[in-house]
Amino acid sequence: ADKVIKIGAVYPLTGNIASTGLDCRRGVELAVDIINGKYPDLNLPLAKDAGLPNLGGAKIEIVFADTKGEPRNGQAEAERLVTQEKVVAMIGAYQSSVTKTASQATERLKIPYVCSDSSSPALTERDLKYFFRVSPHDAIFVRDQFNFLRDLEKARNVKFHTIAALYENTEFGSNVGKQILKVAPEYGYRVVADISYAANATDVTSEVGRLIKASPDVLMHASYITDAILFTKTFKEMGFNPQGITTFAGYIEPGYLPAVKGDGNYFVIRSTFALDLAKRKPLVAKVNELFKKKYGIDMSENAARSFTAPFVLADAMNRAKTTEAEAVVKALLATDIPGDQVLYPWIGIKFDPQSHQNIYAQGTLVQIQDQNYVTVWPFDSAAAPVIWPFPPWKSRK
Amino acid sequence: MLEIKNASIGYKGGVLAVQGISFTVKKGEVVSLIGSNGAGKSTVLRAISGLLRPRTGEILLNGEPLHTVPPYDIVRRGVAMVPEGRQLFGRLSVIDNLLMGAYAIDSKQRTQETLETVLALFPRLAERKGQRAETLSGGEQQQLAIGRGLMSQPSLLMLDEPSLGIMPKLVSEIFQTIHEVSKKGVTVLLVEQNVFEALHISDRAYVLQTGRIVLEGRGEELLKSDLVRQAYLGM
Amino acid sequence: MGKFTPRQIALYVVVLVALIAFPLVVKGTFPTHVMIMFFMFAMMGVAWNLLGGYAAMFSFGQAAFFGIGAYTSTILLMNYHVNPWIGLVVGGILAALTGAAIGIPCSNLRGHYFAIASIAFAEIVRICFNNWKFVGAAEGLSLPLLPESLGNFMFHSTKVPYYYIMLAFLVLSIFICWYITVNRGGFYLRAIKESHELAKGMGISFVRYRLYAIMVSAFLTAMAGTFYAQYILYLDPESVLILPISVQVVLVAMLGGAGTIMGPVIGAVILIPLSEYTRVWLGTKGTGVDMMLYGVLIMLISAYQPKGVWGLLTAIGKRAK
Amino acid sequence: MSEQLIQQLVNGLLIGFLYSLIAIGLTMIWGVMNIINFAHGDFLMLSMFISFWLYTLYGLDPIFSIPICTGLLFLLGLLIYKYLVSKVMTGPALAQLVVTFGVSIFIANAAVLLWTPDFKMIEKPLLTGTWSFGTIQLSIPKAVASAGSVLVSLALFLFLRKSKTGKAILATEMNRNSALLMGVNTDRVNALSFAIGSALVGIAGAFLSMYYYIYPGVGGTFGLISFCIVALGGFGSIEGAFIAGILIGIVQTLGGYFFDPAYKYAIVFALYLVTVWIRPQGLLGW
Amino acid sequence: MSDAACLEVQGITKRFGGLIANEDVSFTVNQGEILSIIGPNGAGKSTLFNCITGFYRPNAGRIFFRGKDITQYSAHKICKLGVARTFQVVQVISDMTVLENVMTGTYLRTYNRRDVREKAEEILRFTGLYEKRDTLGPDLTIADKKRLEVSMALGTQPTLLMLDEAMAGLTPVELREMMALIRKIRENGVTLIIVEHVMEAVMELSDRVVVINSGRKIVEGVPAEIVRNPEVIQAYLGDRYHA
Ligand SMILES: Nc1ncnc2c1ncn2[C@@H]1O[C@H](COP(=O)(O)OP(=O)(O)OP(=O)(O)O)[C@@H](O)[C@H]1O
Ligand SMILES: Nc1ncnc2c1ncn2[C@@H]1O[C@H](COP(=O)(O)OP(=O)(O)OP(=O)(O)O)[C@@H](O)[C@H]1O
Ligand SMILES: [Mg+2]
Ligand SMILES: [Mg+2]
Repeated sequence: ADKVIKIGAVYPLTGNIASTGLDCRRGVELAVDIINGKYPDLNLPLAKDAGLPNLGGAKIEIVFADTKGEPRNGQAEAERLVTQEKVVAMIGAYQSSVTKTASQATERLKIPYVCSDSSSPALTERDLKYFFRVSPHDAIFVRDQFNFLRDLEKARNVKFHTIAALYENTEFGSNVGKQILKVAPEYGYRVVADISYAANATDVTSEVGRLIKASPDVLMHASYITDAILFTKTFKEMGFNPQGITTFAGYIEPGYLPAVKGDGNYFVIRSTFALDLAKRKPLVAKVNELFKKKYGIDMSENAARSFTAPFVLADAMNRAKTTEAEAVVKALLATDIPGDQVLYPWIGIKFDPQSHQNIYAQGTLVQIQDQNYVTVWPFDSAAAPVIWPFPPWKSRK
Repeated sequence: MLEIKNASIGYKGGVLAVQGISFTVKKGEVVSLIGSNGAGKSTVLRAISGLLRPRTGEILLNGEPLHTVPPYDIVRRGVAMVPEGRQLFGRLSVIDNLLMGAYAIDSKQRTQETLETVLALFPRLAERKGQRAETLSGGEQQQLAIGRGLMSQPSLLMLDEPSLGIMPKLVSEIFQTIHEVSKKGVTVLLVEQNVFEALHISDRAYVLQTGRIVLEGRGEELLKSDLVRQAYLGM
Repeated sequence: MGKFTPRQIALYVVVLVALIAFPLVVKGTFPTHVMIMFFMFAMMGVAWNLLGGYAAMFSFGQAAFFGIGAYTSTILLMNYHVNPWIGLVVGGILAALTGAAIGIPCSNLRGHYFAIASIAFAEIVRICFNNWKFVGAAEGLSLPLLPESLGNFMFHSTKVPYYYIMLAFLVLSIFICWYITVNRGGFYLRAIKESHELAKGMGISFVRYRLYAIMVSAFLTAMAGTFYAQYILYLDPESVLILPISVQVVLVAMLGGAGTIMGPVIGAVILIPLSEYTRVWLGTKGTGVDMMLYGVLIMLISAYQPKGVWGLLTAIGKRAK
Repeated sequence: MSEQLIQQLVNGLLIGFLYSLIAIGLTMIWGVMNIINFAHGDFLMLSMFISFWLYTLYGLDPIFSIPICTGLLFLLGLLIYKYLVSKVMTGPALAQLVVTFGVSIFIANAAVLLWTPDFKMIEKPLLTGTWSFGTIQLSIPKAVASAGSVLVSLALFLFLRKSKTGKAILATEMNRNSALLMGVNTDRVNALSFAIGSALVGIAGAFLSMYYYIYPGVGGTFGLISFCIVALGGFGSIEGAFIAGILIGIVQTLGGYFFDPAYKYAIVFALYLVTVWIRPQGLLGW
Repeated sequence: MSDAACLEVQGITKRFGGLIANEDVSFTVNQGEILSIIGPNGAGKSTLFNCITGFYRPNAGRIFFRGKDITQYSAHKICKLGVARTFQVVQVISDMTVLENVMTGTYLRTYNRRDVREKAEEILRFTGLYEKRDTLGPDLTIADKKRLEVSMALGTQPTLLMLDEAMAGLTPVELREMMALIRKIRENGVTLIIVEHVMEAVMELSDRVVVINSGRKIVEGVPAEIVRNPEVIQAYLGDRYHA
C-alpha cells in the first residue's frame, strides 16, 4: 500500500459560521486531490506527480475536525488529531482565535502548522517556532486599501480628505479598525467617524445615521456577511453616499451577492483572489474548472485561500524527504514558491525567518461591477477600471 | 339524581383517600357530607366534578356515567362546584370572575339575569365589582367563589366548606342562601365543618371517616346521634 | 437528607477512587480533556444548582461569573505578575461582588424575571468586555507561558495535573454545596423558593440569603473560569462570556436533576462526553446532526423525565430495595 | 442635525414596532402558560424560510404568504404543544424552561441540514423602496410591517379582553383547575394559546422576510431581545410588550446614535435591569 | 407607655389606592394576654396584621413592640425581634417534611444543626405533631397544616404570636385541640393576637377583643361585653348569633 501522510485540519464545520468552514474545506479537499493525483497541465507544486515523489509517492490524507468555532475546541481537536490520529502537520481554523489556541497546542506538541486562512496580525507576532502563515494579514490588507486610495488620487487627480472607519467589534473587525486608525494619519487622511458595532445587530440605522452626519469622503468597512447585507440595505434606504466605500471580508463572502443582488454594485473589497485573475493567470481558470466539476459552484475566496496550505506543507515535506517536524520546519523556512505557482497575484511564497509570515503575500482589490467581482487594483493587473466615485443610490435603477 | 357506586378514589402516587363508598343524592335534596379533616370529603367532590378519576366504581348523574366525562363537560351537564380554598382567578376583576362562572352558558341574557341575582345576594361583591379578586379580603373571596358557582345555573351545586372564613353574620346568611337555592329546585351537595348549621338545612347527610361512610341519616336525626354529637359537635 | 447510608458512602468512595485512577489507566490527551471538561461543567452545574435548584433563581448568566474569574486571574498575571492561585481567589471574590451587585436589583425578581435579568446582565458584561481595551477587547488575551509547575498553575507537557486540579475543585464544590444545603442556608433557600412571604414571616431576609447563594455560586463558577484560562491559555469574550456557556451549565444541572447534590454531576457526565464525542464523530460531516440529537435528548428528558436522570436513578434505586 | 434626530426617531420607531410584533407572540405563550419559549427566535426563522421558499418556488410575494406562514406556524405550535409542552405543563418549572431549548437547538440545526447555513434574501418583493418626506426616509416594507404590528397587537388585545375564549385563556393561566370547573377545556385553551403565539411570530417572520436576510441563525438576536421586551413589558401583558418593544427600539437607535453603537444592546439590557429593579413586575405586569 | 405593653399600635392608616383598609387604628396588647381582633369580612384585620408584621408599610401611624418603634422595620427583622405570625391561607414548605419545616423556623435563633433538630422535635412534641414529623408538609390535613404553621412560628421563639384565622375550617374536636394548644402557648409566656371568625374560640380564649369595621376600630373590651354590643351584633354577629 502507498504510504500516507496525515495532516490535520480544524475548521468550524458546524455552528454559526459553518458555511465558511465548509467553504474552506472544499478548497483543502481539491488541493489534496491535485497533490495526490497527476495533473500535468497544472503549474502547481507537486501537481504533476502522484503524491510526494521524494517520499516514495506518499499520499496526503486530511483528517478534518470540527471546532464549532470555539477556541477550546481548537485546542482539544489539535491535540486529539496529533496524539490520537497521529497527524504530522496541521492546517486551518479560519477564525483567528481558534487558530491561536490550536497552534499553541501544536507548538507544545512540536508539530508544524501552516495557516492560510486567518488574518489576525497577532498570529505571526508570537514568535512561534512551528507556526507559518501563507496569506496576508489585516495590517497588510489595510495598507492595501490606503495605497489604493493614494493611487486613485494620483491617477484621477482628486484628493480625499476624510475617511470613516466602520467595523464590527469582534476580534477581526476591531483589529482592522485599529489598523485603520493607525495608518490613516500616515496617509494624511482625517478620521471623521470611528464606529464599532455588534456584528449580530438587528438594525444599523443609528450607525448609518452617524455616518451620514460625519459625511466622510471614503468609508472603510470591516464586516462579516450578516452585517454587510444589513448595511448595504441601510445605506440604500437612508441614502448614504460617500465618494466610495472600501470593505473587508463580508462583502466577498459567497452569500453576499446572491442576497443583495444589484445593491452590491460598486463596493470595493480587499481580496486575495478573484476569478477574473484567470485573464492573467490561466492557472486560476484551470483550478476553478476542477473546483466547479467537483462541487458545482465557482471557487470562493475562502476556498481559494485554504487551498494553498496543503501545497506549502507538501512541498516542504517533499523537499525535506521526511515528515519529521524539525526537518519540515527547516524546509518550510526555505520555502520559495514562485508567483506563477500560486492562485493569487502574489510575488510568491517565502516566509520571514523570524515571524514566519509570508513576505510575498499581498492583497488585491476587487470591485463589484454588474454583480461580478472584478479586480481593479493594483491598477497594472486590473481587469477593469474602478468606477469612482460611486453613483448615488437615487440615480441607480 | 347523583349516584356514587362503590367508588375508590386516590391521588397520583398516593394511597386511596376514599375507599369503596356509595351514596346517592336525590333531586331537590340538600345532602351534607361531614367528617373530620382528611376524611376524604373534598376528594369525593373533586371526583364528581371530574378533577379526579375514581380508580374503581362509578359515578352516575341521572343514570348516565359521569366519571368518563371530561371535567369541562361536567359543568355543561349542570354540575357546579365551589372548591375548597376559593380558587379564584386572581387577576381578573370580580365581575369577570363571575362571568367566567357562566362560561358554559351560551345565552347572554340568562347570564345577565343570573349576574343580577348573585350581586343582589352578595352586595359586597357589587361594591367591589372592578377590584382584582386577589386583593379581596378572605371572606369577600369566599363570597365571590360561591357567587361564581351559582353563575352556571347548576342543577347540582357542590359546595366545599362555604362558611370557611366567613363572619358569623354572613354564615347564617349563606346557609339561608343555600336553603333558598335548593328550594328553587337546585340539588345541593354540601361539605361543611360547621356541622350544626349544615345538618340543620340538610335533608340527609353522610358521615365520612378515613375514606369510608360510617353513618347516614336525615339531617335532624344525625344532629341527635351520639357519634355526631361527640365527634363533630364536641358535646 | 444530609445522612448517608453506608452503601451510599461506599459508592461515592468507589467512584472517587476510580476517578483518581482514571489517568493512570486511560492514557491519551483527548479522553483526559473530555474528563476535564466534564469536571469543569459539573462544577459549574453544582454551583448553579445552589441558585437554580435550591433557591429557584434560574440563572442564565453564569458565563459572566465564569468570564470574570478567567479574566481577573489572567489580567493579574499578565499585568501585575500575580500568581494565578492568588488570581483565582481574587477572581472569585470579584465575581462574588459582581454577583452581589447584580443580586441586589434582582433580589425581588421571581422565576422568569430573574432568568431574563440574568441573561441581560451577562450580555452587558460580554458587551463591555468585548469593547474594553484594558482586557484585550475582542482580541482576547494570550496568557504568558510560565514554567510548568503546580505553583504556576500551568503545565505544558501533560494534562494530568489539570485533571487532578479540576477533580479537586469539583469535590470541593460538591462539599461546599452539600454543607450549605444541609445547614441553615439550605433550609432558608428552600423556604424562599416556596414563598417569599412565608420566608419573611419566618424571619428570613430573603434578600440576604439570595445574595449569599449568588455569591457562593459566582465564586465557584469564577474558580472554574480561572481554571479554564490556565488550561486553554487564551481567552476572549466569545469563548468565556457567551450565552451558550450559561445554557450549557443550566442543561447540565437540569438534565441531571436540579435541586439534588449529585444531579449536575450526572448531567455533566452524560452531556459533556456526548457533545465532545458527537462533535468528533459527526461534526466533520458539517451537517449539525450531532446538535439535532442533542436537542432531541434535551426535549425527551425534560418532557418525559422532568426530574432529571438523577430522579430516574433514585427511583430505580428505590425499586431495587 | 435635528433632521438626523427625527430620522433616528423614525428608525427607532420602525424597529420598535417590529420588535413588538415579534414579542407579542412570545408574551402570549409566556403569560398564558408561564413558559418561556426559547425557540421563539427559531420560529421566526422558520417563518422567514417558509416565506422565502414560497417566493422562490412559487413566486408568491411575502405579503401574500402572511396567511400561509401564520397557518403553518399555528400548526407547528399545536404539534409542539401537544407532544412536548403539554407534558411539562404540570412538571417542575425548570423542565418547562428547558424543554423549549431542546426545540430551539433542534430547529436551528435542522434548518442548517435542510437549507444549508447560507444567506438568502427575497429578491424583488412587491413592497420595497422608501418614501421620502423632505430629508426623512421611510422604508416602505418597514412602515407596512409597523402598521401590521399595531393591528395585530390591537386585535390580540381585544381578543383576550373581550372575547369569551380570550377570557378563558386568561382564566386558564391564573387557575387551571378552576377554569376546568367553569367548563373551560384547558388543554385545548393551552394548545390554542401556544399555537396563536406561534402564529403571531409567523406573521412577524413574513413581514421581516420582505427586507431582511434569511439564514438559520437569524432568530438569535431577535429572540434574545424579545425576551427582554416581554419581561420589560410584564409577562403576559400585550400592551406591555407593545410599549416595551417600541421603547427598546427607540432606546437602541438613539443610544447607538448618540452614545456608541458598540454598546447599544448593553444600553437596552441595562434599561431592562433598571426597570425591573424599580418595578419587579415589569412596566405593565402584575 | 406601660411596662406591661407588649405591642402598642398608634393611629395606623393603610390605603390601597383610593380604598382605605385601615383608618387610625390604635390599641395596646399587654404582656401575656390573648387579644382577639374581630370584624366583618374585609374590615381590614389581615391588613392590620400585615402592617404590624412589616409586610405592609402603613401610610400613617406608629407601631411599638416592647417599647421599640418598629414601624419602618422589614418583616424578617420584626420576626427576629420576636413577632411570629401565621397566614390566613396556610403556607408550608412543600418539599420539606414536618420536622424540616419546623427546623427552618428554629434556625432563626439556633445555629448548630443538632440543636436545631432537638429544639424542633421538642416543639413538635409540644404541638402534638411529633408522630407525623416525617410526613411531607402538603400531605397533612388542614388541621395538621395549621398546627404545623403554628409550630413553625413557634420555632422562631416569639414573644408575640399572631394567628390569622388559625381555627377556620376545623371540626369542633379539632377546634378544641387548637384552643388547648393556644392556651398552652400562652402559659409558656407568649403573648398572642388572634384574628378569628370562630366566635366560640374568641369567646373562650380572649382576654380582650378589638372590633374593627370598615377599617376603623369600633369597640374594645372583654368578650362578654363585646357580644352584647349592638353595634357589633348589627355589623358582625348578626341576630341569629344568640340562638
Ligand atoms: N392533592 C393531593 N395529593 C395527595 N393527597 C391528597 C391531596 N389532597 C388530599 N390528599 C389526601 O387525601 C386525603 C383526603 O383529603 P380530603 O382533602 O379529601 O379531605 P377532607 O375530608 O376534604 O378534609 P378537609 O376538611 O381538610 O378539607 C387526605 O389524607 C389528604 O392527605
Ligand atoms: N393589596 C390590596 N389591594 C387593594 N385592596 C386590598 C388589598 N389587600 C386588601 N384589600 C382590601 O382591603 C380590605 C381589607 O382587607 P383585609 O384582608 O384586611 O380584610 P380582613 O379583615 O382580613 O377580612 P377577612 O375576614 O375576610 O379576611 C378589603 O376590602 C380588601 O378588598
Ligand atoms: Mg376538604
Ligand atoms: Mg383576613
